[in-house]
Amino acid sequence: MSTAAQFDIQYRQYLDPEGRFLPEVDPATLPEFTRDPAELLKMYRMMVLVRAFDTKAINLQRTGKLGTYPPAAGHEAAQVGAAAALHAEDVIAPVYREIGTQMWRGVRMVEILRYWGGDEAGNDFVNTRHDFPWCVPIATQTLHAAGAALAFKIRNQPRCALAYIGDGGTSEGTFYEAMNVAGVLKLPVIFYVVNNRWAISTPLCQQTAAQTLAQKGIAAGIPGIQVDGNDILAVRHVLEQALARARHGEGPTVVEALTYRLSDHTTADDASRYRSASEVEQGWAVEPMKRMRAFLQHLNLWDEAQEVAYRQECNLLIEEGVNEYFATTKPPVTAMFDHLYANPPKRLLDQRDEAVQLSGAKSLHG
Amino acid sequence: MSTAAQFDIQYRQYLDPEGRFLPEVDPATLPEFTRDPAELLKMYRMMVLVRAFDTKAINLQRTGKLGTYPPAAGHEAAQVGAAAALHAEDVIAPVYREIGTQMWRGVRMVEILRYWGGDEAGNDFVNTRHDFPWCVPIATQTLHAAGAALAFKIRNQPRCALAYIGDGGTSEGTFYEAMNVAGVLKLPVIFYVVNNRWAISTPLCQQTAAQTLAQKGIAAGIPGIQVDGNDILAVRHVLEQALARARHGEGPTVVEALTYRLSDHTTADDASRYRSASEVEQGWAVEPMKRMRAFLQHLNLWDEAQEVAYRQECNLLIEEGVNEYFATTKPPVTAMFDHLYANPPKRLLDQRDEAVQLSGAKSLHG
Amino acid sequence: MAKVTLVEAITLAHNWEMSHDPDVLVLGQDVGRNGGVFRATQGLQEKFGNQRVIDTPLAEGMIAGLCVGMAAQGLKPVAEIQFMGFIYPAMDQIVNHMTRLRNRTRGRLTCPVVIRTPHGGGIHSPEHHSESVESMFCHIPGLRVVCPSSPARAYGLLLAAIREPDPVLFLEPVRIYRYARQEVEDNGQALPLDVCYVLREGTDCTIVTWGAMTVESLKAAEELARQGISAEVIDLATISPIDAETILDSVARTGRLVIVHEAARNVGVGAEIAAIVAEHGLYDLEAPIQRVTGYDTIVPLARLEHDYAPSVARIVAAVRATLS
Amino acid sequence: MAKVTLVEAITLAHNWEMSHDPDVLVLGQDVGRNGGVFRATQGLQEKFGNQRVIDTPLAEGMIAGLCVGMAAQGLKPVAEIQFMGFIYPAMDQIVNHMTRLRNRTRGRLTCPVVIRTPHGGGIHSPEHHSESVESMFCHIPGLRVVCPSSPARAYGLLLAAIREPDPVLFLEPVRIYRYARQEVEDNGQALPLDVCYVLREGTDCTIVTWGAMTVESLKAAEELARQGISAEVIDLATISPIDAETILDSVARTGRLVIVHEAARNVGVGAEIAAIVAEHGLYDLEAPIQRVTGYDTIVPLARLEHDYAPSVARIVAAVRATLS
Ligand SMILES: Cc1ncc(C[n+]2csc(CCOP(=O)(O)OP(=O)(O)O)c2C)c(N)n1
Ligand SMILES: Cc1ncc(C[n+]2csc(CCOP(=O)(O)OP(=O)(O)O)c2C)c(N)n1
Ligand SMILES: [Mg+2]
Ligand SMILES: [Mg+2]
Repeated sequence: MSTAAQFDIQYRQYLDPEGRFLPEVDPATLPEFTRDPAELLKMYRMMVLVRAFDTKAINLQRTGKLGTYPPAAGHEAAQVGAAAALHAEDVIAPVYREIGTQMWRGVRMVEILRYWGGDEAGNDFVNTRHDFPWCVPIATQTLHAAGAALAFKIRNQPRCALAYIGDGGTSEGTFYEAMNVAGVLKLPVIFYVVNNRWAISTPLCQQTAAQTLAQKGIAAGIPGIQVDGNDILAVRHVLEQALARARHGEGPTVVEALTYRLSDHTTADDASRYRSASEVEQGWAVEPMKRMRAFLQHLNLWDEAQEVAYRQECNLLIEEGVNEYFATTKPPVTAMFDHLYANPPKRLLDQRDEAVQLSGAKSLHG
Repeated sequence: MSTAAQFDIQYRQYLDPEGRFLPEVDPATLPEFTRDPAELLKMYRMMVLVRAFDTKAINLQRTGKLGTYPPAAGHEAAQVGAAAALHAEDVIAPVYREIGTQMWRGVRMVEILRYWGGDEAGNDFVNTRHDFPWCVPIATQTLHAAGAALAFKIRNQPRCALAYIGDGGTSEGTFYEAMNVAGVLKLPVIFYVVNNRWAISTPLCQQTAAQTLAQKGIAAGIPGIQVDGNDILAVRHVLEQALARARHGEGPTVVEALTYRLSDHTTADDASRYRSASEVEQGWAVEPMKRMRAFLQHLNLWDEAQEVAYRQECNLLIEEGVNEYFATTKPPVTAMFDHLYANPPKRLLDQRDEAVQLSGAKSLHG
Repeated sequence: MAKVTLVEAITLAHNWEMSHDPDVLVLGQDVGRNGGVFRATQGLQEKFGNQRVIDTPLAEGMIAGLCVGMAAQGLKPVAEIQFMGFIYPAMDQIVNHMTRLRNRTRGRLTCPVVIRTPHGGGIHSPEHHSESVESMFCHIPGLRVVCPSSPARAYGLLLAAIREPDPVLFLEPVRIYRYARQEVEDNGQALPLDVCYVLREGTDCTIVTWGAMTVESLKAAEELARQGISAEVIDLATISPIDAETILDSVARTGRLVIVHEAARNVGVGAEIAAIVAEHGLYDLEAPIQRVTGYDTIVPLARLEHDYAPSVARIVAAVRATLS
Repeated sequence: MAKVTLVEAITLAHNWEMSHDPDVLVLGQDVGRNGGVFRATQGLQEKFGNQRVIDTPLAEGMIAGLCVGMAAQGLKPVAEIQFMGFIYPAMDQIVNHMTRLRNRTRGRLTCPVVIRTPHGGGIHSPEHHSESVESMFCHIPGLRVVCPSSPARAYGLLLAAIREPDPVLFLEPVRIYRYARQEVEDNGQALPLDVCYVLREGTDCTIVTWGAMTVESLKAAEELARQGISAEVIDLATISPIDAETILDSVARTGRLVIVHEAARNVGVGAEIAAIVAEHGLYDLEAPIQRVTGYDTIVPLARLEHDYAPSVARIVAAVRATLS
């Protein structure tokens, strides 16, 4: 009996839930951004905007003005921290819950609302032209990120791809295939596992017997690391390190961020059917906004008055976005035909004509 | 930074290529079967029969009497060792190369030849009614083994399932999905990775960045172990231990057997296109038959005369099997209709009539 | 006798069969505590325990593959795939194993599996939640594809599907999951598979349809009746294998055929029905066949989905066209 | 100008396009050093290096998903799936992403991908190596499905497929990979997609077919000619979208239609062709349409495979039946 291989998974956390450095952390050894007030405030302010927008989106759904919507509450540090670690020329392959990353990168509120309001045009991001659109079939996006990373590698571009995936998503074989090929080809891609402990009603313990999700990378021979996903400093730093490795040709990393889904899975879900109020309460006790705000207040970078003023600002921005959304009209019936092919077949054009005619004669519809 | 999890992969080997115990092995601590002449001889004799039959099958293909056939040479210890570890009431989910396990369990030569000769009837095993048939779509069989294991668990039967998979097969997401669900549900299933270092022309280093294939289990939170697949004692012992764990409700194990594919991938392949003669030579230097024979000879359980006599015996058995195969006639055209449904639809019966009519009027065929 | 919705009828059928056949079990994502995303398996885990109602990890191919393995051991798994747009990871197991195990082993091992999945759109769901790709599955030899159009048929056909010794893909039209209540006697009576159900008799034109489109088709038939046109409405019910006889008989009487389905037209199941009639009922046809279907586009998101699916007006127009 | 086989023409087309467009690259299992299981990519890795001819790990879904990601970045991947029976793990990526990325992003990201895979049987292959399930793919909006029937068309259509800004499933009929040599000028000239090719003109009956079945159909046409019957043979070539006009024109002249394909009949592409004619060419039909196809069974292993596929005799009989 000899040992053929050994592995371990490290866990990174800097701040405690009250926004103080953990005893074992020496702040001086942390990266520059943790001491840069502008960066710190930028991250926090985005978290606040995201939470406020998220709340608004839920309300829009409740009042019949938006379709099913997947709330992001609780994920702000995981999402904004990742965004802050990425370069503009990198690309992300999101799932459906990543508005925090998207908004930082330039996705507009009207785009988010249009998509969840039932219009594909929402995916035609004006500012982040290379980012992948929302992805509903679980785990499939991990391969798109790997493919984009392969393109970067082939073209010798110093860019990285980052794929989001949920704890539930890690059970799909696709995720593993993506990690495996990324490992073999040493692709500049990060598999960013946002472990919020639930996949709809399925708790982590029914999802996998693995103690951590970071260790899933071991199967592919790639490094994995776990981070407190409610600690935006740790999230950003861990991802910056992984991205630096990737950018320098050292290949992919699996980063697991531990967080909690504070809301229902989507507005169509009722999480109280399957999880206890006390568990949710515990989730609120460690949620990321409070922690970052406390951290900033300890540094005297933020106070209640600023908070109130900034929230006001957010509301105005959101109102603007919502109004823009309300002003978008129903797409024309031709929209479902016109983006399917560069060279549409004749038969499709015939069907398009038929649909146009019918939509002109709307009153006849049953 | 703290450590969230730690893992290691152990490697097991008892015999060196010359059939002597490795210095660090204390034979007294090995299981009973390693000291049981009857068992040892049974295993070796099956290995010899398998190699002889394999050679014959290749010849049959070369002379146009068999279809494409995937040779097993080099895998005898891995296959027969596994078979010897299993109980009769366990089930196996083979790939396409596992004749060593199958023959031990009672699959008849005529069945093997019928299948590779182009007749599904070969899968209607007379003796191993519960074993899964040959499986061509790579990795899919791992889920069948997991499903059977779930049935055993639900019904409280003390049975296990063993799924074969190749090194190439470990790249399909299905394999990982099977390990993952087996881990969560603690299923009595073994994932038996036969790492023969090639998947057609793809060497292991292009298949995965993982140092071992046993570590793939870590992704699913299940134990993995590596064994010298050319050492039948180690193979059998490692599998017996894994099966015992499974049978006692302790869940699945990944067992990786390190071996080498001595022949072409199939009779349709030409391995000299992609691997060097010297590598193949190295493979022959550590192949499993020689090692077991030397071991038996050191124990004075076997000698040249016995070898010669036994090979003679094998040839007779094989001739019998081949003759039985030659005696099977082409299946009737109805065979493709009659096993598709318990309750065949009318339209299929109409097509069946048509096919029968046409096959009666064969001379008209173009 | 209770008045139940289609989705409640599904639950009743599960409950009946699990109570009477210990080999039947349920598995899928969120089917246990949560009772399924549409509550089709509500209460079953509580009653039958988590060995018979299994919440699985998130992997459709895994669910299908486990079913194959369990069925080979004689269990009768009923699996839920949350939406038809998520069934593709299970294709390999369905095509290459579930439907082939009997044939491959000459009957030694069999696969009595039911895969249930929602079918079609019309309820403002997100992307990929409105698919109706039955035609892909109908092309698979060895598979039955069934789609009920009322609570009673949901109950009777699901029982039949579970009792069938071979795999069945059972499609549940989401748009009518809760559309109407109907008296359903919970007596374990199955309805026959492999036959059409004539929902309304008529003499001028045959409308063949299934699932949620039966509702639109019946409405169209009423509208047509007001216009003096008598349309026969046939619910295909078992989409594969097709009960060609009932359709051919009807067309022989009416001389006209309109096929209505939600799926895209190209190589949809409507094509097969048209082909059968063009082969075996050509001389009965007094007018070209018409297909009223989803367009050959991707099902649009909510804001355009009603422009995509067949409407009463399109069906009425098509029937009138066959008569002009 | 060299005389080449169909599979050699495939290699030539790859070589031409890779030489002229740096964005084109090849990936798949064993496509590099081994040159592919049928040698279709032979010599390409040697010439273009392993960044442009990539031997991937063994996972079809992964190959398809990588293609989506690369194509979104403007590369033009040409991927090989070793046999059509192994394409199912890639279905999810093909249906839910490859064919939808353009539509989903309103044209912001596109997917110029070619997936090549062998098609059909007839060469005594093992299980799952003889599939022809094109109909499943033809039902997918946004996908082109193309199948050449000669070396020249293989060369020209593959070039067209690679240059097409949208995904193409390119089916290569294994049975005629090396059936005949033909002069093919290696000049980079593509042939048009979305149109049929009339292989033989005739006046009594139209035969529509594609892939390896063109060979049987042409032989049948010759046999029929000996019997005094003039059959027109149309090679569909682009199986989706179908060039309906050419078929309808032909049927308008001949009044009779026989469709020949290797795949199972039920909801095969033959059904769509029949449906199109029953909708738009009904009054031209002088006899019922006939489909000569594989049976609705699983493709049998070698010993029965020739009883499964359409034969010259079956085609001749079907044409004669339309004339009687
Ligand atoms: C392939 C597939 N199967 C099922 C679903 C339905 N579904 C949507 S979200 C979800 C749970 C995902 O959980 P997780 O990956 O943990 O992400 P989270 O929602 O927690 O962010 C499921 C099952 C889907 N979208 N895709
Ligand atoms: C899904 C699938 N893809 C591709 C193939 C073609 N194929 C047959 S065997 C093989 C290589 C398998 O290698 P490995 O798993 O290492 O097993 P080995 O042949 O070495 O025993 C491939 C690619 C297949 N059978 N199934
Ligand atoms: Mg989750
Ligand atoms: Mg191998």
